[in-house]
Amino acid sequence: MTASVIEQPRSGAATFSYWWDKVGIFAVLILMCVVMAFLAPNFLSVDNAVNVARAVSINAILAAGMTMIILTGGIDLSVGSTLAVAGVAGVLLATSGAPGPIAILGGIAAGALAGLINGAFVAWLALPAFIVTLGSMTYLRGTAYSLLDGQPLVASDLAYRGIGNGAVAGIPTPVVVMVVVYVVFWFLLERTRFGRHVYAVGGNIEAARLAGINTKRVLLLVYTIAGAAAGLAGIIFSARVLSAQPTAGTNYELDAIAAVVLGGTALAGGRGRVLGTLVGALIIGVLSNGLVLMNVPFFYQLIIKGVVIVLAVTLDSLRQFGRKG
Amino acid sequence: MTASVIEQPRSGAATFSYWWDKVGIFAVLILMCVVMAFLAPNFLSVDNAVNVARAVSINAILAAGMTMIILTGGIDLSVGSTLAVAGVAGVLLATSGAPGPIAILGGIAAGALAGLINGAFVAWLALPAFIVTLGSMTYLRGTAYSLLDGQPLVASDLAYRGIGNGAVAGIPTPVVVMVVVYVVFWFLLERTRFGRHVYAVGGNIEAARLAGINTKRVLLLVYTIAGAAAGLAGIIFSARVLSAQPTAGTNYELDAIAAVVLGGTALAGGRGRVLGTLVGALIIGVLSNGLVLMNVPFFYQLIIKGVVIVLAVTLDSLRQFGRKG
Amino acid sequence: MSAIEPLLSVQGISKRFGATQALSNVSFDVRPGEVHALMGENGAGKSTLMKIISGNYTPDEGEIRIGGVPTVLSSPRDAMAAGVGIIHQELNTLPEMTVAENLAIGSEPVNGLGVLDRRRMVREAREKLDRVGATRIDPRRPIGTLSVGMQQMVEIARAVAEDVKVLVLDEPTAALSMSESERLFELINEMRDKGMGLIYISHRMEEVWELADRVTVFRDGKLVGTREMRDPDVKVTPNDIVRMMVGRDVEDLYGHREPHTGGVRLTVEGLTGPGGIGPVDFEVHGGEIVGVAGLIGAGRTEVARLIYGADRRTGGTVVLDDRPVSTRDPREAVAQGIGMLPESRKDQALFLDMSVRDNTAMSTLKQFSPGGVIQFAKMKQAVAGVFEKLRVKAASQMVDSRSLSGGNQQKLVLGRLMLEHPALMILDEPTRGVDIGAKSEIYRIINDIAASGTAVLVISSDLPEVLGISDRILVMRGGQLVGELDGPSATEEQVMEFATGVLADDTPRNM
Amino acid sequence: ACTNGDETKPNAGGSGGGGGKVTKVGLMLQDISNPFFAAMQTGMQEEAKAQGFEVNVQDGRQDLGTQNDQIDAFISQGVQLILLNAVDSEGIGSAVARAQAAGIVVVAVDVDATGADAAVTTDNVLAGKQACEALVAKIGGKGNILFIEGTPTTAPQDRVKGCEEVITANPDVKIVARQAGKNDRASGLALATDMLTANKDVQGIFAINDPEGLGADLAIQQASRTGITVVGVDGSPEAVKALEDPKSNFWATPAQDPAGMAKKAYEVGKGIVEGNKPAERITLLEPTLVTRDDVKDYKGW
Ligand SMILES: Nc1ncnc2c1ncn2[C@@H]1O[C@H](COP(=O)(O)OP(=O)(O)OP(=O)(O)O)[C@@H](O)[C@H]1O
Ligand SMILES: Nc1ncnc2c1ncn2[C@@H]1O[C@H](COP(=O)(O)OP(=O)(O)OP(=O)(O)O)[C@@H](O)[C@H]1O
Ligand SMILES: [Mg+2]
Ligand SMILES: [Mg+2]
Repeated sequence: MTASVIEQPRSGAATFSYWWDKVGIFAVLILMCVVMAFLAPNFLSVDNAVNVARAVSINAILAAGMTMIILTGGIDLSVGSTLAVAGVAGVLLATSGAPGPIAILGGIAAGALAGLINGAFVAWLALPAFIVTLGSMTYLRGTAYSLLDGQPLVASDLAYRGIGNGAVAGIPTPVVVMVVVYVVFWFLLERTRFGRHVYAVGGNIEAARLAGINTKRVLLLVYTIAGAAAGLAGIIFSARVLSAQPTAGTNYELDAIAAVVLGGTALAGGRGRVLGTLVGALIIGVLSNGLVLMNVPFFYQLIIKGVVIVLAVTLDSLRQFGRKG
Repeated sequence: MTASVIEQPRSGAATFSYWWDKVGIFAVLILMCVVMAFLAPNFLSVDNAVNVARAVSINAILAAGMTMIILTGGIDLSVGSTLAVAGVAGVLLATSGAPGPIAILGGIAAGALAGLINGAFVAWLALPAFIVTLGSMTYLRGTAYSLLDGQPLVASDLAYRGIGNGAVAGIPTPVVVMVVVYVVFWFLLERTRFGRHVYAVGGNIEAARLAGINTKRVLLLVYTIAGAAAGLAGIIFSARVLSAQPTAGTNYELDAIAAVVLGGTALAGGRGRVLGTLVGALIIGVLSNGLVLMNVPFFYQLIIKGVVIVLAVTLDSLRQFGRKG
Repeated sequence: MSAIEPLLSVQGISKRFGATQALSNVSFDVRPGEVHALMGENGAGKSTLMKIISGNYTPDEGEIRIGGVPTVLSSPRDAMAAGVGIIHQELNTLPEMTVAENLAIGSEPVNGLGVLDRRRMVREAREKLDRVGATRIDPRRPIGTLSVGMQQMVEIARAVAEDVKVLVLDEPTAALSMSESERLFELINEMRDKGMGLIYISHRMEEVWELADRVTVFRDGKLVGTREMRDPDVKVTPNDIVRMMVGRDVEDLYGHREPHTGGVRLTVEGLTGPGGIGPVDFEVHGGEIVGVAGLIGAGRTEVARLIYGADRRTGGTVVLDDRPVSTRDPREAVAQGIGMLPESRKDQALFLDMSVRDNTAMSTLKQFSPGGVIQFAKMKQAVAGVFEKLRVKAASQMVDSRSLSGGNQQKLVLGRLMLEHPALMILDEPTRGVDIGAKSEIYRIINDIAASGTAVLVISSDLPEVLGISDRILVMRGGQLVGELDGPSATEEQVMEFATGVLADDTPRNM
Repeated sequence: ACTNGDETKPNAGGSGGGGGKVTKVGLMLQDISNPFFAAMQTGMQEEAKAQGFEVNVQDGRQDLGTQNDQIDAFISQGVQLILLNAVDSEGIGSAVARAQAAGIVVVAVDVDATGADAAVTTDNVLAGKQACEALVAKIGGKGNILFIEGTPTTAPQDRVKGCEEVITANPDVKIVARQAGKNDRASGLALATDMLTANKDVQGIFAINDPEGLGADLAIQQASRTGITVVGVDGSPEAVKALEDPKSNFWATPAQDPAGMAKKAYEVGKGIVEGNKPAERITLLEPTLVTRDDVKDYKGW
């Protein structure tokens, strides 16, 4: 055959692996829900579903930004600290009289600024994201403390309390915000030029540069957007607890990264989907919720969570073997 | 043969950058010591030097194992939890009547086992080390708690208390142990075939495999050795605090990684030196010590530490620019 | 068939990758003291079979016999132990390690105490390098700082130094220029004379003609046939082989060109770069194809990268269509109408985990995304257009570029450039690893592009190619332009004289 | 536009209408790895066994977000009573309101919580006061002391406040350095080691809890320093051991009764569910100082 453009029909095997590729981790989520439905009292109730969604929302929003960063081949250990700084900024603004929307924007801007600084080091100095954000995780935490002089700041009538505790048509506002964030991120990553550039930078940064992509700008934008997402998460957090907490978000980066990886995004960059991350975040959320409902002592919860994380990526990797072999 | 390959002689610049490559971060350490000598009361005293060395020893031992893992292109987030499990194992053995050396070996073995399990997932299933050790960090922490039923176990007359609190010829035992560990790691990495294989696996695992290296065995060994090092650190920790603490080592992985990266080892693997890591650990130790001596409030300590980490790698990267240009 | 027991034979091998049947039921062998050439279009399954023989892949079906004994090879180590060595198609070096360490990897010399003997390592490296004629590569230098061609020489040195009975060479000369290739051929002949079995894969017909005792052709994962090359009774012609490979004749490989050179489009004056490149001065006219020849390390790639802005210029001017181009970054070069196909597709051009569609459109996404939002239908149509022209073989536009064969990957990158419609197109080794059918298509396309008025600069280590397609040939040596020849009338000898700086009548090339 | 409606409005009748029965209790602790809270857990589990109700214990791991989610899970689970040991007394307020809106009685334990129906707490300010009074008395009313504080949560901060009151009242006692640890032995040891190096003239150390204090005690021993008195807070079993150990520099600890506190909170909560509100919203339990001199009379947790 003298080969021309052959759109070979998608074979059965390809369709299956294509399908499994998309739903693999989703199947794990469903499985987990089924197990919990049997084992955990009241797991299957509307109230509890709402609880899970609300509990997941903050991690899911962090993880959306984290997905974008990991897609570029980076990582952001500072999201938890950024969340704290943004919450502090939001509460400080609100308590000093700013109207709700301004305080919200202020918090998001604080997060974006923190992300921008990370991005500058990663993009311009080509420093490893891991160490840059390890540093910023530390100094941002210090900043959150020092802004509050080490004390939580309570604001019972926070101007933007609704974003943490309100509801829209019965759905908690944080959940609504989370859905909006995912729609935006999905659109950015899957439907825009910027999204293609994100994947390209993560896939092969040298090739991206030679293809004429402004890789520095892409990285800068990605870290800034992720910072803004962490800022938004910080605003929601502060609204939920009606206060600025300097310790807010401690260790949240690990849950966010776990959600991203469970969702099938490769840590090496260039490969993954933001909707997978949402599923990953839900897996973690369902697991935490179910274990509490089942009254499992907390140290067994840790053991189970750790084992489930490893098993879930194992399952996921077997799927990829299937694709290769 | 008609002219084929042209060799460029090693230029003076190459020699300089070679030299800077070796001492660069060491210069940062010296600088920091000079600054501290001026600012921190009693910084320049034998007592304090001993304190710094003793305080650094645990992180340095963890970081030695971490260096080996990072050289293979991996990472180990579970070292802190491994430290806790090993300390618990050691104290439980000792309090149940085992002689000191047996308890010490038991703790190290517990660490090695934890590392072996990490290694198995990384080597055989080719899972990303980040997520495997994120999982094991969680389940090992749970294990440490559950072995103690959640409570610290105090053992004031611990059989092996000397390894934490003793001294050999005036030098604290933990420092002696640390030095021995570094000599062993240096020898393994620089002077043995195994060491070359570690670098090869981190440099290009596919090339290493095609060259006939048993990459799976190398990975398995590396994680086991690093686990054993974390186990040793756990034994020292438990001897220092004369108790088994389920929360021991929380977040220590970050300090260990920071030491490795400050020491010039590339997170991507294949490039770095274990002695650099020792310098990196000392930088962190001197900084922490100096800030406490100066009685800096802890949230400013966080800010300073974070900024110093970022600046130090920036300095280091400028050195590498020098090497390229 | 003959009394000679093959050193290695495979029977009924099949291998499937997801939806792709890479090999179906093929049998193949290599005898002692022969060079068995393996040919076929890109994606025919040659490398896959070699990876099976060298223990890198395990076959789905079939049997491998080594010295007549059925053998299971489950890792490269097994294959080495069984005496099978391989030079892979893609470089497999450890860039951070020195040349000596790379050469020793897997068999590092140790002293009696098990401690590494670095001095011996360097000494042995020196010997291995000298053996393949790479006398001036410093074994203590990190291999990542060497050019692709030199790294390939190191790989060859490593493979031939091993104690092997069967050596596979998967396109070893793709990154080499003539003199290195010549030395390699001498080595191959020596090994054949020693009774080794060699499997040689190449898309360069003249090399196969020079070396092969037998030629086997694959197509679409199936065996088409084997021809004896040294049989005086049966005269095999290159066209016979080509027909077996592509199912048709490829006449006039380089195509017909009406030289329709227009005015000057590119002027390079006093261009200098780091590492002793330049000053370089030359012009390229619209519609002209200028070939750049030279040995490896001559600085051809470097000049291209300086023009494109991939590296920083240290001096000189570049003028395109009377506008000075200030390219500090490839982004600006693309915007100003310069397109470049980089030397190493895997490292510098491809996004292996992205779809072939995204790969192809990556430099021109703006065309398909007014306001930043991608119009997929438009993009699909444009990509389908270039795929049609280039005859890209891909399961669909949505498969990862990783799944394409090397030649098809090369076409994909060329397709990316075509979508850019550049005023100046720089092609660095455009047909490296491309099969003969695809080569002729690429030449046709280059001709078409030039015919549309584009200025084309082609860097190539494949001398017949440079001679075949260029209107004018520039020759580089040691970072300088040392000669200029008229394309249609130039000879290999003339080019080599400039390239080596030696009057060369002692290097005859038989075709 | 997305902030209409407010989930946290308590329902009209307030929570715990009365006449209910307690079958399921949720106990939320800020950090079970601290023996103090672990003792609370044990006490509560014993009580549950004795009285025949179900108790679900959750660890907040020092994270307010986690505690928020745990309250929501308790709501789904349908507990009647939540015994809440909050990471932050005010930050938990909105979650408390959600629980109450679902008809659950919330009793704060050890740390008061905004909006809780009742609270059973130790007077942490008093505990800090007692500790430092003992310290100041021991060092003879003058000298230099070190502060080893804790995480920025209510209880440690109240103790610091109490101690500061005593120091202010004793102008001859000076705080020469203060650092914040992580409420555990290791950070007490590490911080005290460096603080002692910087300050050669030190007579006393105040630590916000026993683990930090005992870590500081180890630091003194390792530095071979003498004449330094250490006080902690809690009256934990390890502190008792130290008080009995002649080598130790540990001098005093205001003891609390964590198990007793949890049981008391359960009683109060049960009362509210059954319709008997306590007279005072806050039940304050006073700590009792235990020193080296009277440790033999202390029965411990
Ligand atoms: N790892 C892989 N995953 C999926 N498909 C693969 C893989 N390796 C090879 N293939 C497919 O198998 C077929 C044979 O590829 P192979 O590399 O053997 O071709 P080749 O004959 O060596 O081609 P070339 O001349 O371009 O090197 C191609 O269709 C290729 O796309
Ligand atoms: N003597 C040398 N030793 C090692 N590396 C060299 C030497 N000379 C040049 N190089 C490097 O190798 C590359 C070779 O230069 P360049 O790629 O421009 O040459 P080329 O003519 O295109 O040859 P090639 O066919 O190898 O690409 C450059 O990046 C240069 O830094
Ligand atoms: Mg091939
Ligand atoms: Mg080149």
